[in-house]
Amino acid sequence: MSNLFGLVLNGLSLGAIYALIALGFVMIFKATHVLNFAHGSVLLLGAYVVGVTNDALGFWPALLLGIVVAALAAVVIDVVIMRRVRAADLGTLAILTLGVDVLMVTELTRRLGTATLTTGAPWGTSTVDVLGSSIPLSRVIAALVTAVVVGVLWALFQFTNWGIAMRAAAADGGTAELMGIRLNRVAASAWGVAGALAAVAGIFLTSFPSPGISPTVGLVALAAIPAWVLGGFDSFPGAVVGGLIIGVVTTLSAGYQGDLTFLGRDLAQVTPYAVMLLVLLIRPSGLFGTKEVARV
Amino acid sequence: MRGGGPVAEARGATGSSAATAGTRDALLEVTDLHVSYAGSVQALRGVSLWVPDGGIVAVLGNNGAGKSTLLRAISGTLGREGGAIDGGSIHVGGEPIGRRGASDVVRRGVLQVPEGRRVFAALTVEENLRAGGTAARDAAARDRARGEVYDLFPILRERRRQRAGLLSGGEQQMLAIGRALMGSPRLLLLDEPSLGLAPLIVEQIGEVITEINRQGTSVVLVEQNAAMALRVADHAFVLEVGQISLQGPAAELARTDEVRDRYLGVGAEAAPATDVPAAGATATDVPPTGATATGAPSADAGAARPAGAAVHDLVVEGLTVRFGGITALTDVSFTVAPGSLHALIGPNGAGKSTCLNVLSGVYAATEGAARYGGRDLTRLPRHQIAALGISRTFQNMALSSTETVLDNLLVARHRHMRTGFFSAALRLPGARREAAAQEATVVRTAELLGLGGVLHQLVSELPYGDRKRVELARALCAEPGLLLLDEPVAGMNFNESVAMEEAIGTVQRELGISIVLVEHDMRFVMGLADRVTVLDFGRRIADGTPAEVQADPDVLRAYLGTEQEEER
Amino acid sequence: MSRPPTTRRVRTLAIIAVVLVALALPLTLRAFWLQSGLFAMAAVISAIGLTLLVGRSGQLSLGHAFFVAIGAYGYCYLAGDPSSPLASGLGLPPVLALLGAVLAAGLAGALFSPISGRLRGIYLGLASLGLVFLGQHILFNAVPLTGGYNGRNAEPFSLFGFSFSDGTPEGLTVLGVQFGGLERLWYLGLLLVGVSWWCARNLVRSRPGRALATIRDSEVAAGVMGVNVPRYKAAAFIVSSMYAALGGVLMALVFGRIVPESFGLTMSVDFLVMIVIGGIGSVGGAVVGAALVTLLPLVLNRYSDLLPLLAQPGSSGISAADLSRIIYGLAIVLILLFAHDGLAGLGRRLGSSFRRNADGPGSPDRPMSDSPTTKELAR
Amino acid sequence: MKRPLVTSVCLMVALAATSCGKAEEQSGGSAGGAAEAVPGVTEDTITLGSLMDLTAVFASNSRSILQGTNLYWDAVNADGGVCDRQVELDVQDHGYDAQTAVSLYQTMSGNVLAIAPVLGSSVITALRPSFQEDNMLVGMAAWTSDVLPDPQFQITGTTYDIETINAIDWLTREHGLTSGDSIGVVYFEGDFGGSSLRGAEYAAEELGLTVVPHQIKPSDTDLSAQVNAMANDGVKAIIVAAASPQTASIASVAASIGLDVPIVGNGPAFTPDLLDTPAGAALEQNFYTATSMAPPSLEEEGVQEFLTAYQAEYPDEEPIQNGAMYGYASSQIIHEVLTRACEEDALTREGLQEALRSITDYESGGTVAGVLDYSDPSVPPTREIYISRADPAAAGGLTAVGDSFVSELAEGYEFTG
Repeated sequence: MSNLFGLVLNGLSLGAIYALIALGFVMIFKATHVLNFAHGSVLLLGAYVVGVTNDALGFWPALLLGIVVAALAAVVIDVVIMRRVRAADLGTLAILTLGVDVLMVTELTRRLGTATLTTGAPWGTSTVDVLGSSIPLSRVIAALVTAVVVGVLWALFQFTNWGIAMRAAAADGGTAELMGIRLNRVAASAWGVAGALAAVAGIFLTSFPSPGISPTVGLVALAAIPAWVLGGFDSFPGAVVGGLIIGVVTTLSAGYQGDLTFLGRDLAQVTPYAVMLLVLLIRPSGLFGTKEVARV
Repeated sequence: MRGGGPVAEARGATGSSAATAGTRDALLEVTDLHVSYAGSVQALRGVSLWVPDGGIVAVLGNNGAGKSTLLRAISGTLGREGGAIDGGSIHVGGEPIGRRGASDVVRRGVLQVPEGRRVFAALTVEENLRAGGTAARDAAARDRARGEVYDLFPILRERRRQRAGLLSGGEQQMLAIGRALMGSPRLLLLDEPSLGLAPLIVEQIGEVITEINRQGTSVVLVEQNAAMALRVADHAFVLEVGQISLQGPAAELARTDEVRDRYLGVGAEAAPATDVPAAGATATDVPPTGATATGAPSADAGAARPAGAAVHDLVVEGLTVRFGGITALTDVSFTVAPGSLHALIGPNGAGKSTCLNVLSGVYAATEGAARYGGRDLTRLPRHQIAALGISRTFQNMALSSTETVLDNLLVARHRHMRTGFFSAALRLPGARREAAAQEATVVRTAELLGLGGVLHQLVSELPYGDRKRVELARALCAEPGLLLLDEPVAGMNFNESVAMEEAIGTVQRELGISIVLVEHDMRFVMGLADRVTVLDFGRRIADGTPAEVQADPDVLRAYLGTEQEEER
Repeated sequence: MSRPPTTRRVRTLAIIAVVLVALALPLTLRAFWLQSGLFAMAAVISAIGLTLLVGRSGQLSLGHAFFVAIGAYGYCYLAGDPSSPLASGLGLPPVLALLGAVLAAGLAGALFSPISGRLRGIYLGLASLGLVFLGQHILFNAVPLTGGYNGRNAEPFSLFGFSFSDGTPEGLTVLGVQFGGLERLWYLGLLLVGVSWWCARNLVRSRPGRALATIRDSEVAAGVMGVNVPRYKAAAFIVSSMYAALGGVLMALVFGRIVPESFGLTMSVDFLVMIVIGGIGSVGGAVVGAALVTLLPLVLNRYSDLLPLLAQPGSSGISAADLSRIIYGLAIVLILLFAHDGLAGLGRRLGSSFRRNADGPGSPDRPMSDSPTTKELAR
Repeated sequence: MKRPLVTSVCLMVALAATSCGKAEEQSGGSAGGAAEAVPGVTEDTITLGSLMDLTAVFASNSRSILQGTNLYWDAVNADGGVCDRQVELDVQDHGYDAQTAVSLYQTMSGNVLAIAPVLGSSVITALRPSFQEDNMLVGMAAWTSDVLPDPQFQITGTTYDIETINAIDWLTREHGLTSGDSIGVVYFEGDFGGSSLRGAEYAAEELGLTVVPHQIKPSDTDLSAQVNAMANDGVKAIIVAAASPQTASIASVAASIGLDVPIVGNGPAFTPDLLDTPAGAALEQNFYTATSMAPPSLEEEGVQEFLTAYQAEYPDEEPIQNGAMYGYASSQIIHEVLTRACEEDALTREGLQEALRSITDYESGGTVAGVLDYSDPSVPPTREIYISRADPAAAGGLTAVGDSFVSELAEGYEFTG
């Protein structure tokens, strides 16, 4: 029983990180209708910057720098590349980001070289005891940070002009434009925020219990795709709930793999996708996604 | 009604060349504007108009006349729809609007209320207003503007915490106007604010516009509802197929038979087609098309006839359609006799297209039935309705623009063909024979509608009028027993629509099929229809012969508004 | 589409020329080029299937690798040696195994159609992504069928004792060039590509092809014209899966051995890259895109060490391998930035500008919004 | 108008002309009589091919292997080379993609004498038929028993299964593991993990232990779920048949939840810079490696030679035990093979195979445990391993625990592959 409880807690905290990544996917999708394959490499970039600068600067300044660099990188991708092809179709946009991803991952992999970089996070390998189950402190912090980020994002959307502009642009870009909302700025800011979220997620993904910054971290961002999809593409609450579900499903299927061998080995790799398919079968636009309306 | 004001001199109906002197104080000046979409479709062809500072100008026109294009050009949002300004200029306050973005235009004080309101449904009323105020100079200006909007629309203050999607249509229109006012505009562009609203509400909107203007904002009012627009405006321009066909002081225009005929739909008998010189004169560069083919159909149509579907009674009984909370159709009944042409008319948003959509299986009926040949159409999937010999056109056209005209027409032969994936992939002899035979049938129908010369062109390369005819031709190629036409002449110029009228008349006579026609152009409808059903707010308000319907007081009220009625 | 007769004749001659050259290539190409060319052919076949699905019926799929895998593994299983201790097979003649594998993929496509019919656009794309992960999981775990992690060997293709994958019967020599496995397989590949291309072109211009195009542009219009939309969407999925599988069979034959690792997300995405770069919906574009995406990395990898200023592998500078990845990424970005409708669109524009130069000023280019896109699907 | 046809005819003629070139090349290649015609061997050079992953998941590992390899051959070449020829390495990057590897091999195979080193199990699997066809000697950067008894493959040291058996045997002796206990095995899917798991299952069977297996992928770097599960199953030791990120995660999670058990990794499971990560303390506490490759700090002549050379060439980097050491040691063996083939005047692919199998008592100077005997292709050349402890003070982050050894259990293991 305590095993189940521990696994669920672990899953929730892992899911909180997925939620951060999925929020970025939602953000970019809502603002620019892009399935961003380069999200993982932006995440990796953020972590990389923290990894190389934390010795010299200390963790917190390095963290800030990493977030800023990742956000800037995302903005640059949008302004320099995506803005030129706003009207292109979904497939073209996705493949463009894939090209960017190839470029970024190649360069970062080369720079990472043979060294194992670490984030130098002050929480180290400490753990916290929650009702008899020990959870890594970094994960607890990740969950708290996610909660704060979600709250701050909500408040931004609710109370600031930027948030209103963002929501208006996402709901109906054409009309928002008529109201003087600068769509390109909204889009760039959405990419920037998504990049910053990715960098934060990157720090937690490369902190304990993960060993450090490796080129494969970018791939983990792809693991957030089922979270994004099952939550619904354009729903912020969906991204959070989807992230948590996928986190729990992943840890449970990893933890109980021994009892589930009849389903094949390494189950945790597929269960997120299986859950995603099931959800889509029952609700074709995800848990919280906007339903598609057939128009004539 | 404002009496004075710098109303521009009433120019002749054809005097729509470049505006020159006398408009120096114009807040908005559009000069010889040419706009095209996709490089080929000319939407505006030399439009010139001006709005005096402090004035209200109405721009009237049918669907597809270029009203929205004009607004897009002014607000700098053409690029979004693939349009571009090919020539001419737009000045606001004496400065040219370049090809800079929409936000630049907004910051110069030109704000647009889009057609169909388009409030941000998921945002609250207050948030909608804030979204409109993003271009305001500072927080103080924003607060002041909000106060003014709430004073103007007290109902919005009451509902400021509600989600905009939950407001009624009229309230949404008010919100949309209020949202634009948040930008403290010098010039407000209103795109069909009366669309789908009840007469009473339309009156209110008219009053609001007057009030806004009184407070110092100039207004461009783009409308199909000529009655309200002409009452509110000082000056009016009539757009027809991308050109200004008429202009003058609003009051004068409202009295001309021409406007009454064309845009109010009354007095059709009094103003025969030949009495409209303006439209005819300006439309010379459009080739007279279908008209040339009208002699031929009898023979060819006869050839196409034998394979056609049987023609049955269409009996619509108690049709009710609800989307979420909105009731689009309420208990509508009518009967279409075999071989007759039945028109379905009503103001914008009356539920005409919804009705057609139910008959073709696009929308599901909430209640009621539509019987055709012993089958209830409301219970059948689309392709089975098609299999009964029911075919339709779409108001906004649903053609495959990257395919050729021929391919678009051949799709209609789908149910008459049997070639499957296997035989098609291998080009088996049967498939080839069938393709050749069907192609021949389609070519005959295309020639019937004067499309013989463009069969191998891509649809996207065709002008608008031709596309409309491709749409009709496709529906005919299906050899229907019942043809549903959704605004077949929307956006066509006078000659084109006359040609279309003849084509439809011929088709119906020669083929003996039933036609249900949804159309705005009253002259067009009255000339063709055997019987007319009038819808308003989703209800049937009249049903009868064209003459009966035209005399019906309810119909007049629905179309012309109460005040107009009293004036008569 | 009918074109002016002169254009058509030029096209016919050009096609004949290309075919002649392709037939003669094994006489001169080295093994690397033959092998790479065969990989490209396999990709071409599968990519044609995907472009039919995405470009013609408007269904976005990221699950193409799954159906390619069914083709590859289906062939290996059906043709495989029944007595093999590791991964057994049915020992069918290779031709039957090929057909069986293609049919099996069609069946899998049909089984997926309840999901594909319900979902649209990006939802369908990412749901089909799930298929890839599920499929790979099965490939890794269904060891008796698939050989698990280590994969299984592909039975050489042969027809009436004439092998296309190895040198039997021995001693086939043309113009002094010994025709071994690769040379022979080249012709099998050409045949399959030719048939695939021809069938795809026919399909596009036929009743089903028109129905699919109408579905892509407006499902409502298609339904109203009498097209049974769900059935045709499913059929498009099935046809595309069968193309994928045929490509998969050829791929297995070229490889000689298939491993589950190949059939992952990367492969699916690569197929999408191919058809997007080529120009969605264009059969010719898919062919060019597939050839480009397959050959570019191979060739860059092979020859980029000829470029100066590169670091030794193992040191930390930019190595040839890095450079080839960078060129690949740049190629994707640049092609799509300057021709968002892909190479087919670019070709069309170049073609029409030639024509325009000949005919005097004509209409400008058609805009993005009119090209068959998945943009609408995203909503 | 007619240009395409004309062009194509011209092209055909050109193709026919060049086909003679190909024909000659083909006949030259297959005849292989004279020493000059042997691929990869010229008057003054011997070319070895190398297929590595320089851009994907195993990029860092590949780089360090090439460091060791380059180090060794540079020294040999400076010393006059082998058989009066300089040894050159033709390195190609397959990016861990089997298809790319197969294509690259097609060009490479005609120009190289042998392939060493090659990395990537799926690559090796995909290329195995080609290796056999070409009679190619393959120096494999892996220690899987799956390739036995193919005679082409040269394994540097013993295989993963033997490593694991020895490690478990050592655990029973040194860490009090007894019958009835559980051991966790965290392994990559594929031949590396599979091989190690087979060894663990054999040892467990023999010693009455229970194996708790957890299969993972190289991209899994957070193993808290698996470690928690193992803690719940009460494992007394953990075997890691995975890469260094997984080791770090396992060690740090285990420490954080108080699972204080020895963790033993196969060769690829460790890199020294793990000791600078937050997992460092936990590793120092409990981590050991079990492999035939010597820890770089080992006081043996060959190892010290390597260490000196490495530190001179790469003063800022730590030698990665599994990578650089392997690259160095395997090159030693290839060197020996080339020397023997040269002595027999058989610098051909067949000659190389024979030369490899003629090695029965090669001593590496400590870089590889034990005395290497390649005469029987169905077993690895040795069954001895070193057990080393994580130690930040030592070069390469490892200190040997005792001498190299082979357990009775391992002696009795039979290879099924």
